[in-house]
Amino acid sequence: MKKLKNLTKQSEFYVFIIIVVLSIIIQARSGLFFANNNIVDTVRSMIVPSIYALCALLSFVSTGPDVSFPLIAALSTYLALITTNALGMGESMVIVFVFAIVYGSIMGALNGIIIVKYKFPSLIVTLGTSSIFSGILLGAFEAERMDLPAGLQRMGKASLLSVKNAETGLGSTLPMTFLILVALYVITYLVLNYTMVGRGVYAVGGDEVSAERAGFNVKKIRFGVFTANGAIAAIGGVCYAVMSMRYLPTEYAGGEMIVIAAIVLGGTRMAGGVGTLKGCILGTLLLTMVSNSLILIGISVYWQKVFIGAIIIIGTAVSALQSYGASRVKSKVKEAA
Amino acid sequence: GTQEGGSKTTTTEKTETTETTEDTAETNDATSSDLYDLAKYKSTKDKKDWTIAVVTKDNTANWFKRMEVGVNEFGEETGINVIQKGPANADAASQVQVIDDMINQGVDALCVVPIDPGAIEASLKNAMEKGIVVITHEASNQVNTLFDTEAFTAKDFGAALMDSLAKDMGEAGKYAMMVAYTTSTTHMEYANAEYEHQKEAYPNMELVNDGAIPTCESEESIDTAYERAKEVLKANPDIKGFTGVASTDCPGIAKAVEELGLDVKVVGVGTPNEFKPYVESGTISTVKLWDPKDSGYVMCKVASMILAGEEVGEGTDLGLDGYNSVAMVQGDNRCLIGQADITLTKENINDYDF
Amino acid sequence: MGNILAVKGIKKSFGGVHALKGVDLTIKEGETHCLAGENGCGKSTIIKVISGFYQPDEGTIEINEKGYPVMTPSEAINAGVQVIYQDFSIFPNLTVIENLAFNQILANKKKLVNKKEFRRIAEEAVKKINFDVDLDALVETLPVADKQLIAISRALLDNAKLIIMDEPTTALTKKEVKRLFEIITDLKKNGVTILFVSHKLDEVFEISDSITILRNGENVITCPTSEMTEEKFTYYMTGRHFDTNQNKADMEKNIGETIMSVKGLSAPGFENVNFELHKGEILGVTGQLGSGRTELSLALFGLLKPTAGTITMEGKEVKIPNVSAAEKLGIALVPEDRLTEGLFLPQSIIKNITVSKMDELTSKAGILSNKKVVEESAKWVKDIGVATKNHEFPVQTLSGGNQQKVVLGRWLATNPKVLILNGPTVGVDIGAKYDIHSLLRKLASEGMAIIIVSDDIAEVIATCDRAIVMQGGRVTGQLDGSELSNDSLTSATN
Amino acid sequence: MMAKIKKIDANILRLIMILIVFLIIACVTQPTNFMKADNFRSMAKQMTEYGLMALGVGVCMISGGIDLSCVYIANLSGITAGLMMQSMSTTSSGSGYILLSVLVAILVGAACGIFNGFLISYLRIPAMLATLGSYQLFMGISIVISNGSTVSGIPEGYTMWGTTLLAGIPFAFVVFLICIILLSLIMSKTRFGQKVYLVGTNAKAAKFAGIKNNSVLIRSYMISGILSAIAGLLSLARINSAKADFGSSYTMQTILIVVLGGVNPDGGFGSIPGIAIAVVILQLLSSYLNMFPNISNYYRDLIWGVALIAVLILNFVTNKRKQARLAKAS
Ligand SMILES: Nc1ncnc2c1ncn2[C@@H]1O[C@H](COP(=O)(O)OP(=O)(O)OP(=O)(O)O)[C@@H](O)[C@H]1O
Ligand SMILES: Nc1ncnc2c1ncn2[C@@H]1O[C@H](COP(=O)(O)OP(=O)(O)OP(=O)(O)O)[C@@H](O)[C@H]1O
Ligand SMILES: [Mg+2]
Ligand SMILES: [Mg+2]
Repeated sequence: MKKLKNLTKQSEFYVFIIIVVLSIIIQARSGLFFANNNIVDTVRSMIVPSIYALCALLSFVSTGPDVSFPLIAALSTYLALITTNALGMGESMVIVFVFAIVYGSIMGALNGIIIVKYKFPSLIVTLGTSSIFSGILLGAFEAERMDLPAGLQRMGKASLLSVKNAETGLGSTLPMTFLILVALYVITYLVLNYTMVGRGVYAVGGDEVSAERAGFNVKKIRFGVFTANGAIAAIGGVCYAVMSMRYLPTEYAGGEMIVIAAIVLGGTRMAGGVGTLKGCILGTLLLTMVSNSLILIGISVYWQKVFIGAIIIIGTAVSALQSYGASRVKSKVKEAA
Repeated sequence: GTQEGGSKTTTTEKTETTETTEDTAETNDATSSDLYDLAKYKSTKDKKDWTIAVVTKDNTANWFKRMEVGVNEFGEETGINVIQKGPANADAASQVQVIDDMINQGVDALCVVPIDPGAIEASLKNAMEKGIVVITHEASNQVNTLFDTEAFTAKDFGAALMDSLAKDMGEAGKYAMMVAYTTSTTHMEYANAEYEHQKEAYPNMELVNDGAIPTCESEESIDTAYERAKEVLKANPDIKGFTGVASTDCPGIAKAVEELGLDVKVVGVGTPNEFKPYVESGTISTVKLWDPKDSGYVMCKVASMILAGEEVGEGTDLGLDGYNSVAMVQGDNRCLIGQADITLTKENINDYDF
Repeated sequence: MGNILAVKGIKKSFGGVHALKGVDLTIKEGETHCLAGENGCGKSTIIKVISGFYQPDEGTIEINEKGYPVMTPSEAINAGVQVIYQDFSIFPNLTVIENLAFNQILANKKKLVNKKEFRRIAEEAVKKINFDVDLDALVETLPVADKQLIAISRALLDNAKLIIMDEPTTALTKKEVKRLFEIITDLKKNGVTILFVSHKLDEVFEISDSITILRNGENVITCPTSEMTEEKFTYYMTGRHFDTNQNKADMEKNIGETIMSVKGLSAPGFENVNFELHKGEILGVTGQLGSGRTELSLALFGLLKPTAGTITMEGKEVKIPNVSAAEKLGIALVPEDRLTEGLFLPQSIIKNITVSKMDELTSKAGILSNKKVVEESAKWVKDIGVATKNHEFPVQTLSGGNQQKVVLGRWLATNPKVLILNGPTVGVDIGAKYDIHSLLRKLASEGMAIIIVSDDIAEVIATCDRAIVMQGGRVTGQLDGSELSNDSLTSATN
Repeated sequence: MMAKIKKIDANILRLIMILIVFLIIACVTQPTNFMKADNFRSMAKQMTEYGLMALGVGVCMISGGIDLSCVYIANLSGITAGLMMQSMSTTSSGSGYILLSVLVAILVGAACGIFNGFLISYLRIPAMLATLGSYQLFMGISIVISNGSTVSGIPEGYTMWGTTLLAGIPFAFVVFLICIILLSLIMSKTRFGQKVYLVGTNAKAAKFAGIKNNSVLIRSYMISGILSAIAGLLSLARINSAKADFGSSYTMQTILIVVLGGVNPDGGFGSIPGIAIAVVILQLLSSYLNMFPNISNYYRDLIWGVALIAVLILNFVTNKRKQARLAKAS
C-alpha cells in the first residue's frame, strides 16, 4: 500500500502510464506496436538517444544543462577515426572506442574546468564549447562522410539478436551497440547508487553548500561529471557511426534538445538533484515511441512537428506542475503538543 | 571602388538605378525587363581578372566536394579566378548571407546551387542589377537567373526516376517516397514529378497513403531515413518500391529493406561510392544522378561565356560530354538542359569513383 | 584536561562586512560550552571557520593541540568535529537514511555504498534521540522540526569528540528540547565536548558549564556559567542595560480603533487564527520555526491563499489575492528571509527601495522619472539612516542591518496602514536593531498598526503591546502588555 | 555623473572597442571590398532579422529565461502575412490589405509570445523546455499552413520595402534602429523594464515586492514574439518569400549574441544597446570571413565560441575587481 502510494508520487510513474496508454492507442490503430520486430526496432532507435540521455541526466542532476554532447560525440568520433586510420589500427574496434573516449574526456574536461572554475551557467558554457567543437570539426578539419575502419564495420554488420514476425514475415535485428548501452547503464547505475561519488552527484545537485560541509568535494564531482559526460558522448558518437555504418559529421548536431526534453519528461528536475536512470529510459522511450509511430498511426508528415511539440509541452507541463505541487506540500498542521 | 567601376562599365546606368531604388516600382520593372539581355553582361576586364563565385548548399557534403573538383578544373583550364563558398549552416538564411557578401565583394559571376530558390530571388535580382552574371543549378523555377543549368529538368528527372522504379518493380504495386524535408524545394519537385508521371504512365502502380507526398522525411540523416523507411514498410508490408531523392535517403531505405528481409526495389539519387554496397547487394536497383563535377564546370563555363560576350542558347557546346549540345527550355527561366543523366546499376557502378 | 579546541585571533570579512574581528575561543575537553550573542554577532561564522567551511582571513585553529593551517570540512570531521548547522545543512532531494549516513561514511573515507551500513548508521542515529521518522522518506517532504532533528541526530556520531550545535532548538517543541538536553548530558558523560550556540537565556543556563559571549564579531567575555547572571548575560550580549518596560513607558500610548480583524483564518500551515489589530498598536506573533507564524504573515499579504475565515480591514471584509491587492489595502510585509525574499541583492539601493513605489514615480506617459526615483530613495536612505556612500551601489555591499533598513524603507515609502515584519532584526547588529526598534515604536505612536513576527523573546517584550503565541499552526496563547515577560513568553512558546 | 556613465557603459565600451579594433583590421586587410557603402547596406539588412530576434531573446534572458522559438515565430508570422497577401492581392486593390496582413502577422507573433509566457509563468515549465516545445509547435503549424513549401508571390507593393532606402539606409535597418531605441527606452525608462530586471534578478523577492511576475513574464515573451514577427515581416520583404524552416541556424546565434552583448545568462543584467553592438560585431565578422575564399565559413563557429567564453571570463574578472573596489569603498 505504501509502495503504491510512493509510486504515484514519482513522475516516472506518470510517464509510464502515458507510455502504456499511447502504446495501446498505437496498437489499436496500427495493430503493429506489440509485434516483436517493432519492439526490437524501438529498442534500436533508443540506443543512441539513451546514451546521450546519460550525459543530460548527469549534468542536470549535478549542475545544469549540457548541450555540448552531440558535438563532442561528432568531434571525438572523427578524431578517433582519423587517428586509428593514421596509425593503421583500424582492425580493432576497441582501439577506436578507447581513442574516442580519451578525446571525449578531454573535451568534457574543458567544459568542466570552465564551469567549475568560474561558476558560469553550464548552458552558456556548453553552448560556447559546442560552437568551438563545431568550428574545429567542420572548419579546421573539414570533416566529411567517411567509411569506418574494418573493426567498426564488422561490429556494425554483426547483430545481437534477430527476430522475425511470424505474421508479417518482417524481421528486425538488434545491433551490438545495444550491449554498450546496457553496459553504460549498468556502470552508471552502479556508480550513481553504490559509490560515494555517485551519491555525491545527487548531493551536490540537491544542496551544494550542504554537500561541501558534509565533506564531498563539490568541484571534483562537477568536473568529474563533465569529463565523464565527454567520454559517454564519445561512446554514443562511435555507436551512432557504427549503426549508420559510416561516419556522418553533420548528423550529430541538433540532437541535444530532444534528449533534454526526454529526460525532463522522465522526471529529472531542471533545478538539480533529482533524476533516475529509469526516468531517462522512460522519457527517451516516450519520445522515441512518439516520433517512430506517427507514420504507423497514419499522421501526415506535415503534422508531425505539431504533435512532437505538443507532446513535449504537455509532458513537461505535467511534470512541472506536479513538482511545483510537491514543493508546496507544507508540513501538515500538527496537533498542539 | 575602382574595381567595381572597372568591371561594370557596360552597366553603369543600371548601377545607378539601384542606388536610387526608392524611386518607384515602375522604374524597377522597366529595368528588370532588360536584366536578361546577355549583351549587358559582357565584361571589359581582362579574363585573368574575372572572379566567378560558386555558392553551394553545404560545402562539407561529398556532393559539393565533387563539384569543387569541377570548379577548380575549370579555373585551372582557363586561368579564371574561381572560388567555391558554402554557408556556415546548411540553411537558406545563411546562404543568402553568403550570396550577398559575394555580391558586395564585386565578383563578376555568381553560380548558385540554392537551398531554397525562393529565398534568394531578391539577392540574385540585386546581383543582376549590379551587372553580375547569375547562373543557377538545381533551380528550374528560379526567376532571377540568366541561365539555370541542369543535367535535365526536374520534371524529366522525376519521370526518369519513376521510369526506373516502374521498370524494376514490374510497373505494378505499391511504392513510397522519401524526401529530406517537406520544405526541401527541389526534392519536393522531384517527388511531385515522379507522382505525376506515375499517374500518367503506370496506372497499376500506387503511391501509399492515398498519394500523399511525401510518404516520409529523412531529415538529411541516414539513420532517420532508415527508421522512417522501416516504419513505412511495417505499416505497408506489401510495398514493392521505394524512392528517395536526397543522398541520405536510399542508404537508409536499403538498410531497412535488407534488415526486414523484404523484396522492395529502391531507386533514388546519390553518389556512387556511398551507394555501391547496396547496389552490389541488389537492394538499390537503380541510382539516378548527374555528376556534380560536371555541373560545377558547366555553371562556370556558362558564366565565363556570358562574361566574354559569347552566345549561349539552344545547341551551345559547353565542352563536356552530355553538355555538347544543350537544349534550352523557356519556363520560369531559361534553362540549359544537357543529357548528362547517369543511370547506375550493378553493371556500371564501378566505373564511377566519387 | 586539555583544550579540545583553541582558535585565536580569527578575522573574517565578507566583502565590506567584518563578521569576525579577531575572535578567540577556547573549549576544554568534556565541557559544554555555550556561545552566545545577538543575531548577527558572528556565531555562525566562527563555527563555519572551525568546521573548515570558511577560510579565515587571519588567525589559527588548533584541535586537540594540533594546528590546522588550512582546515577543510573533511579534516574537521576526521578530527571529530561535528556541526549541527543553523540552516540544518541537509539534502532535501535525498532520503533520511542518506542524510544521516553521509557524514560518517565520508569521514571514514569509504568509497562504496553499503546500503545495510547506511541503514544501520541511520537507525543508530535516530535511536539516540528516540526520533520517530520514516527513514526512506525524502527529506523535502518532512516538516521543519523533523529536519532539525535529522541535523541533530546526524551529528551524534560515535567518533564525534566535539559537537557544535548552532541554535539547535529553534524548531523544537519543549518535549523535544528536553530530550535534546538529556542527550547532551549523556554525551558529556561519555566525554564528548559540546559547543552550544544560543541566545535563549534559560537554555544557556540550564545546559552549559561555561559561556563565551560575542558582540559585533568580538569577544566580550568568557567565564564559567556559575559566575554569570541573567542580568549580566543580557548586558554583555547587547552592550546596554535593558529596561524593557522603560522603553515602552517612554513612548506615548496612542492605541486607536480596530484597523484589521482576523476571524477563523486558516491556510496551509495554520488553523483558525483570530485577532484584532488596532491603530497605533504593536502586536507580536511568536512561536517556533514551523509553528505557522510565517504562513500567517504570508496569508495577510496575499501570498498564501486562505482556506477559511475572514480578514476585515477598517470594517470592510476584504479578499487579498495577491501582493498588489495587499498594497492597495495599505498592508506591507518585511519578509523573513531578506536575502532571498526581501532584496534584489546585486541591484542598486535605489532600485531596491523604490520598487514598491514605481507606479507613483511614473509619469502619465509611462516614463519612470529618474530624478524622482533618486530623490525618493535618497529621502528614505536619510530618514531611516542607511549607512552607504553611494546609492548606486548594489545592496549586497551593505551590512545586514542596513540591508534590513532598505527593505523597511521600501515598505514605509508606501505609507502602509498595517506593517507586518517577520523577524525584523535577524542578523542585524545591535546599533541597527536599536534603530529599528525605535523606528517601529515611533511609527506606532504616529498611528501605524504593526505586527512583529519574531522568535526573539527579548524583541517581543521590548516592542510589543500584545502578543499571540502560536504552536503547531494554532494560537495557543494571548498575552497582554502587563503579562508580557520573559518567563511568561518562554513558557508559552515551548 | 562621469562616474555614472563609466559604470553603466563599461561593457558597452568594451564592445565598442572590439568593434573599432575589428574595423581597423578590416580596413587594413580588405580596404576595397569591405569598406564600401553597398557592403554596409547589405550587412545592415542581413543583421536586422536576427538582430531583432536577439533583442527579444535578450529581454527574455534578462527576465531570467530564454526564448528558443523566435526563429519559428518569425517564420510563422512571415508565412501568415505572405499567405494573406497572396490570397488577397488578386481580389484587393490599394495597400489596405498589405497593412492588414502586417497587422495580423504581428498579432500572430504577439500571440505566440503570450503562449510562451503562459507556459513559463502559469504552467511553470522551465523556459528552455517550454520554448523548445513551442518551437516545434510553431514550426509544425507553419509547415501545415504552407504545406512545407516556400510562400512566394508576394505583391510588389510589399516587397519594395525590402529594397527601399531612407537617406541611403535600408528601410529594414531603420526599423531595427527604431526597435533598438524603443526597446532601450522601455527597458531603461519604464516601470515595466525595471520590473523585468527585478524579476530576472530574484523572482521570489519580486513577488514579495508586489510585482506581478506572471504578467511581467508574459509581456516579456510577448515583446520577443512581436520583435520576431517584425523580423519575419522584414525577411518576407527582403527575400520575397517565407518558409517554415528559414533561418534555423539563427536560434543559437541569437543566444550567443545576447550573452556576448553582456546579458547575464542568469537574468537581471544586460542592456539593449549592448546586444545591438554584439549584433553588429557578429555581422561584420561573418561578412569579413566571406572575403577569404579559402577560409571555410565554419571557422566562424570557432571564433564565435572562443569569443563567447573569452568575454564571459573577461566580465567575470572585471566584475570581481569591481566588487572588491566597492567593498573597499563601503
Ligand atoms: N556569506 C556571507 N556574506 C556576507 N555577509 C555575511 C555572510 N555570512 C555572514 N555574514 C554577515 O556576518 C555577520 C555575522 O553573521 P553570523 O551568521 O555569523 O551571525 P550569527 O551570530 O550566527 O547570527 P544569528 O543569531 O542570526 O544566527 C552578519 O552581519 C552577517 O550579515
Ligand atoms: N529544510 C530547511 N533547511 C534550511 N532552512 C530551513 C529549512 N526549512 C526551513 N528553513 C528555514 O526556516 C525558515 C522558515 O521555514 P518554514 O516556513 O518552514 O517555517 P516558519 O515559517 O519559520 O515557521 P512558522 O510556520 O512558525 O512561521 C525558512 O525561510 C528557512 O530559512
Ligand atoms: Mg547564526
Ligand atoms: Mg519562520
